[in-house]
Amino acid sequence: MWFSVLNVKFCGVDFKNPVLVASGTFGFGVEYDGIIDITRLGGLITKGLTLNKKEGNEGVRIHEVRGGMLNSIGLQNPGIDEFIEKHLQRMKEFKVPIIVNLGGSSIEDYVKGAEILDKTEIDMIELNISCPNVKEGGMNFGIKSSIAKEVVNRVREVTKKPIMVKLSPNAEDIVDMAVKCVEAGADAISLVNTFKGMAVDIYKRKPVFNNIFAGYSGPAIKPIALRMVYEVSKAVDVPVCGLGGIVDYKDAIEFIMAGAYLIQIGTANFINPRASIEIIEGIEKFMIEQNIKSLDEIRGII
Amino acid sequence: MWFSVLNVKFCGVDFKNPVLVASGTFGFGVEYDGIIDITRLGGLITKGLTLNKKEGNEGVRIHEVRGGMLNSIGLQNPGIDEFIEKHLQRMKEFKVPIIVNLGGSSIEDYVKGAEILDKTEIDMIELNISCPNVKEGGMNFGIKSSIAKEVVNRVREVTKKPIMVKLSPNAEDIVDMAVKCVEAGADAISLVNTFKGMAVDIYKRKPVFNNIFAGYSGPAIKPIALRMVYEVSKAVDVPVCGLGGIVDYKDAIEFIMAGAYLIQIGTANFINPRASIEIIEGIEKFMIEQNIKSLDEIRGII
Amino acid sequence: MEYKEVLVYSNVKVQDDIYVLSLEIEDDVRAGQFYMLKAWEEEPILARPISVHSSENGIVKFAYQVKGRGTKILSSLKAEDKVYVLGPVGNGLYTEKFKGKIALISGGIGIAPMLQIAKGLEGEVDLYAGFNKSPYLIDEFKKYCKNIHIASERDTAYYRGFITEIFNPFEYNIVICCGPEPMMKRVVDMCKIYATPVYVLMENKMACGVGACLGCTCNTKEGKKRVCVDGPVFKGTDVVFSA
Amino acid sequence: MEYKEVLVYSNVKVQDDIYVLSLEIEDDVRAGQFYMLKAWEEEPILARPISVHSSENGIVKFAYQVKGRGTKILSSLKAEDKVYVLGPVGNGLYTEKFKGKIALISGGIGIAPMLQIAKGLEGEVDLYAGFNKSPYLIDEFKKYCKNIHIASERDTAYYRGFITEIFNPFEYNIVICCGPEPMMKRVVDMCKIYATPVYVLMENKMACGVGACLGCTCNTKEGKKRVCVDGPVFKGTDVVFSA
Ligand SMILES: Cc1cc2nc3c(=O)[nH]c(=O)nc-3n(C[C@H](O)[C@H](O)[C@H](O)COP(=O)(O)OP(=O)(O)OC[C@H]3O[C@@H](n4cnc5c(N)ncnc54)[C@H](O)[C@@H]3O)c2cc1C
Ligand SMILES: Cc1cc2nc3c(=O)[nH]c(=O)nc-3n(C[C@H](O)[C@H](O)[C@H](O)COP(=O)(O)OP(=O)(O)OC[C@H]3O[C@@H](n4cnc5c(N)ncnc54)[C@H](O)[C@@H]3O)c2cc1C
Ligand SMILES: Cc1cc2nc3c(=O)[nH]c(=O)nc-3n(C[C@H](O)[C@H](O)[C@H](O)COP(=O)(O)O)c2cc1C
Ligand SMILES: Cc1cc2nc3c(=O)[nH]c(=O)nc-3n(C[C@H](O)[C@H](O)[C@H](O)COP(=O)(O)O)c2cc1C
Ligand code: FES
Ligand code: FES
Repeated sequence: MWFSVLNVKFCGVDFKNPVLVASGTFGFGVEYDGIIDITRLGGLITKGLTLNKKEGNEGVRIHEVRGGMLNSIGLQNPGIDEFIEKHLQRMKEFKVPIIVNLGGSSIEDYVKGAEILDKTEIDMIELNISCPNVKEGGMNFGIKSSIAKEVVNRVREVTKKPIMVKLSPNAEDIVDMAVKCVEAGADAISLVNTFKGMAVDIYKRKPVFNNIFAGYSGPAIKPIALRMVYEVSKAVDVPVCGLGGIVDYKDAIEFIMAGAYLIQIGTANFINPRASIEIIEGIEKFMIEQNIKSLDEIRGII
Repeated sequence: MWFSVLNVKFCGVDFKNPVLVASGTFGFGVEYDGIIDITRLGGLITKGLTLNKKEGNEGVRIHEVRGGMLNSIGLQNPGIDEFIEKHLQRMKEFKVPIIVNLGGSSIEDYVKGAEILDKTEIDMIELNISCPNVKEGGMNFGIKSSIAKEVVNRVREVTKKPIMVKLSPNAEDIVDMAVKCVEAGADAISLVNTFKGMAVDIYKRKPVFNNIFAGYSGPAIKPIALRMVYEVSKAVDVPVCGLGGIVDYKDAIEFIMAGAYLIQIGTANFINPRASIEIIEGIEKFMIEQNIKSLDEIRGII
Repeated sequence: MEYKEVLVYSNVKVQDDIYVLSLEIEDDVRAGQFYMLKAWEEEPILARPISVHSSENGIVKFAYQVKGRGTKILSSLKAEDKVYVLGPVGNGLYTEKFKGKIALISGGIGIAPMLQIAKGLEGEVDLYAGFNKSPYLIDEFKKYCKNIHIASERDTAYYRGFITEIFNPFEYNIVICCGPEPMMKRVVDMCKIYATPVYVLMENKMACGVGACLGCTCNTKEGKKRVCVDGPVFKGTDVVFSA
Repeated sequence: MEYKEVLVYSNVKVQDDIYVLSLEIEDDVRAGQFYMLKAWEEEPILARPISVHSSENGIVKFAYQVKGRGTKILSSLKAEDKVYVLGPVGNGLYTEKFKGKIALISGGIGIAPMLQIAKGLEGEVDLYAGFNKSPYLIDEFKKYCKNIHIASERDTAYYRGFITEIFNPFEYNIVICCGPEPMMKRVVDMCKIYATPVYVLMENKMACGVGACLGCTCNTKEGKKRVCVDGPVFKGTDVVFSA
């Protein structure tokens, strides 16, 4: 029988398999403790953290649609200090790499946040550049590459932790965005974050969300996310972490064949809490059936 | 009882209701003759036409995914002359406004096509700027506003027919794109065309489509399409025609409340051949129930 | 809390759009807790939170109203069908701690969690149940409640109006309320006047049901709380109602 | 061609993953035509093209193999269930025009349309049916065929190998073939040698089923043709096979 291995070395960190859970869909891990065996996961990514505690948005926060959901959580989080104090140690107990998703509404926020995280035992920073930039009138840092580049540059200066920049699919030019982030010092790229979408309550004659727009995720976005992962993988020479609508192992293999070293499971955790575990098992089974010894054989094969 | 009216005046053309069928999903109308009563539709939009006949793409042309489908038809069409000779008269017999969807792989193609169409009895041209631009290495005309602007400008010079420019959701900046097209002389904007997506055949270890990428449509794209229609409606002062994932009357009302004067039914024709008729009936019923006398009362209400 | 596949024991229509679904679940359940139920594969994508109506002998019962896509599928379930369940979720009520005269106040399908609550209470329990049309699920309460008051906006056999019009918080040591938000707010306001302790069962759309997504929060005096795991039971005076 | 909702008369499993679905449809059907069937609301979004297996007394039968999401749902249908049908679609065969010795050659579930074809033919009909494992749907053909030849790659009760190995086009006036593309190509090539007229039933993924989407085209000597309305029956010598 063939022996297949799932492990991936990514930015110097050892992942025992390529399946991580996406920011904002898995809390700080502990929420799913007992429901699935978290120690089997490739890695954990925290809910998006900001320098200071945030209460998040008012009004409707989630709205289900065909094939996906819209969310407008508004980065509710306890702030980096409270995270380090109250949650990090518990997370480390799962004995898998811990990646902190870092957000901010100004460049200074990002820099100060990264400075603090640099001194902790986390394995990597995932820089979430889809946050509204208060100075630029609320437009995301992730839309224009020039602005994204500056954030990455500045964060790069203050930390030695590997930086994975998480791209927004709403970027004007996703490939250029990835290239610029790498130029600015990103060690890896992850994509995609949620798509800017909206929904209307036709009886109230109002947008469903107080902020009008919300982030669209779930199986419905997969074909577009996969295309972006493919394009970016071809364009940069740092490793890429792919996500967006992955719900089963077949989706995961598609992303890996499109070039992803790691993948993240987001909305699928809500659809099926065991999704991440079933995806790990499914990839393994697929590799054995197809006589694939290592992910290196199929990664980026197309 | 209240009396509700569905008619819409759009670029000087009278539509008895706002429900049109989208380009490429309804052939030249005659294909659906006998299956539904085409004379009840708001209007017909032809399959995308080019100056010269096109055979379209090889290999897989359609691929179904969760909530939608990918297509890579490649603009197969008989060319404008044959359309006028063989199909236009038959289309006119349905007694509804006829809009020709015009594509091209060079600016000259568009201009010559529009010149010919200008002399026919069609009601409007829908300029499809999502075609690959052979001179620019295959990148769509619809990505960069500067290039789109030039096409619209040049077509404007050769025709007095109302021009509705159909935007690609892959545009770098959809609002800027709309604004530039209006500056260049567009009488109306329609959006969205298909999203650039892809799929991988994990057993063959190859992309499903020969061209790697394909156009994503269907209910899955609705939240993003709706957001774009909303943004564009707020930004331009020409009327907007909205589409993208509309499958029922509720979707249609969402687009109208987001600002659309007309809407188009695309992939839903495949999901349910009666979709367009049921949407007309559903809008009417909704208006009566909600005491809405005219679409003017709810259009762009949010 | 556990995620598993269980079997339908029965699914009974009790009135128009009201059903009682019995599932083969062996869990230890507290009154006021709920499960995330999913009895479909692809659409809708999310599970639906439904309160425990009663739990006994390896059967957990759920009383639900058909509202949209998810509950419609639930209503079509038959014995032996499979359902994915995640639960029991939520803080629930430690009913054994409550003594004295207790009022349970429900609006519409808000009566669902009240049965398991009534069963666990030791004091003297009165039920106040308000309905739009005809009442439902009342019979079972006769075993556990001293008095049952029913109001209906349309069924003339009962008090015609809102249930809050025939309820006096002054008579009770504890009030527990579940129903539409405006009604819960009204009950909380009434209880404040007499300083009667009041608990409310909050509702919100949910994605994860485990406290991870932060989609289901409600406003409280101590900031945002997750209805799924910090609730669904809150002290009425802690909640900042939006309406 | 019409779009309508019809009722399931019966749905019978004939072997492993092979079923025969009978629907209450009163249409005039030509052999070789098919219907777009949809027995679900949301997912998958598209209908599935399935050939007419036979049509008689207001019942149209479909023989199908469970492959994926759509056919799996079809296999769960019960009498009285509703199915959306669009059809009959396609050119079909004017079987009444065919005379002489006729060979029907099928591979796997390609046997499905052959029954209605056999029923309409007046000449002497021989069936050559190839299967992966055990044969299915053969019995009904005994009424309409003179000789029945069966090949199987795995069932040793039959000729072991490909059906094309035991078929000789020289013996026939007309050949009609339905099966995987490589097999149809092989049959067409064999027929060319003896200039035996051959018809093939082509397959492709379909979205509209009415000729509007251009998703289902195949290559022919006269350019791209739509399998749904220009086919599914083509002259074998006109088709440009991709394999
Ligand atoms: C903790 C908790 C316990 C509940 N217990 C019960 C119960 O015991 N019995 C019962 O009948 N219902 C209960 N509900 C409400 C139930 O979850 C919703 O009615 C159900 O999710 C609607 O799903 P649907 O697919 O049928 O409707 P959808 O098609 O999703 O929506 C129909 C309507 O219901 C609204 N809705 C959707 N989800 C929710 C939600 N989670 N809460 C409130 N409104 C929603 C939608 O906005 C829409 O207006 C409970 C909800 C919560 C949060
Ligand atoms: C004109 C025509 C007549 C047909 N008649 C019959 C019949 O009588 N009996 C029968 O069993 N099948 C028939 N088929 C094939 C049948 O349509 C497919 O097997 C079916 O659509 C698969 O759907 P699914 O949802 O079960 O599988 P999916 O999950 O959609 O796919 C399963 C596999 O089948 C492939 N597939 C999907 N759709 C098609 C298609 N239209 N053609 C070929 N492969 C496809 C997919 O690529 C995939 O590999 C016919 C096809 C055509 C075009
Ligand atoms: C409820 C919710 C909360 C999210 N919060 C964050 C976040 O805090 N930071 C972030 O970078 N992405 C966040 N995301 C985006 C996901 O991490 C992921 O990029 C996106 O959902 C697409 O993947 P999916 O389709 O697999 O869910 C959130 C998504 C959801 C659904
Ligand atoms: C099979 C197919 C063919 C299409 N052909 C064209 C075309 O020729 N020209 C064009 O402008 N849009 C074309 N489109 C795009 C549709 O008109 C529409 O913009 C898109 O599908 C989004 O709408 P929907 O989600 O309602 O389908 C095509 C779409 C499909 C599915
Ligand atoms: S439903 Fe996710 S936090 Fe409550
Ligand atoms: S399926 Fe649409 S043209 Fe054949």
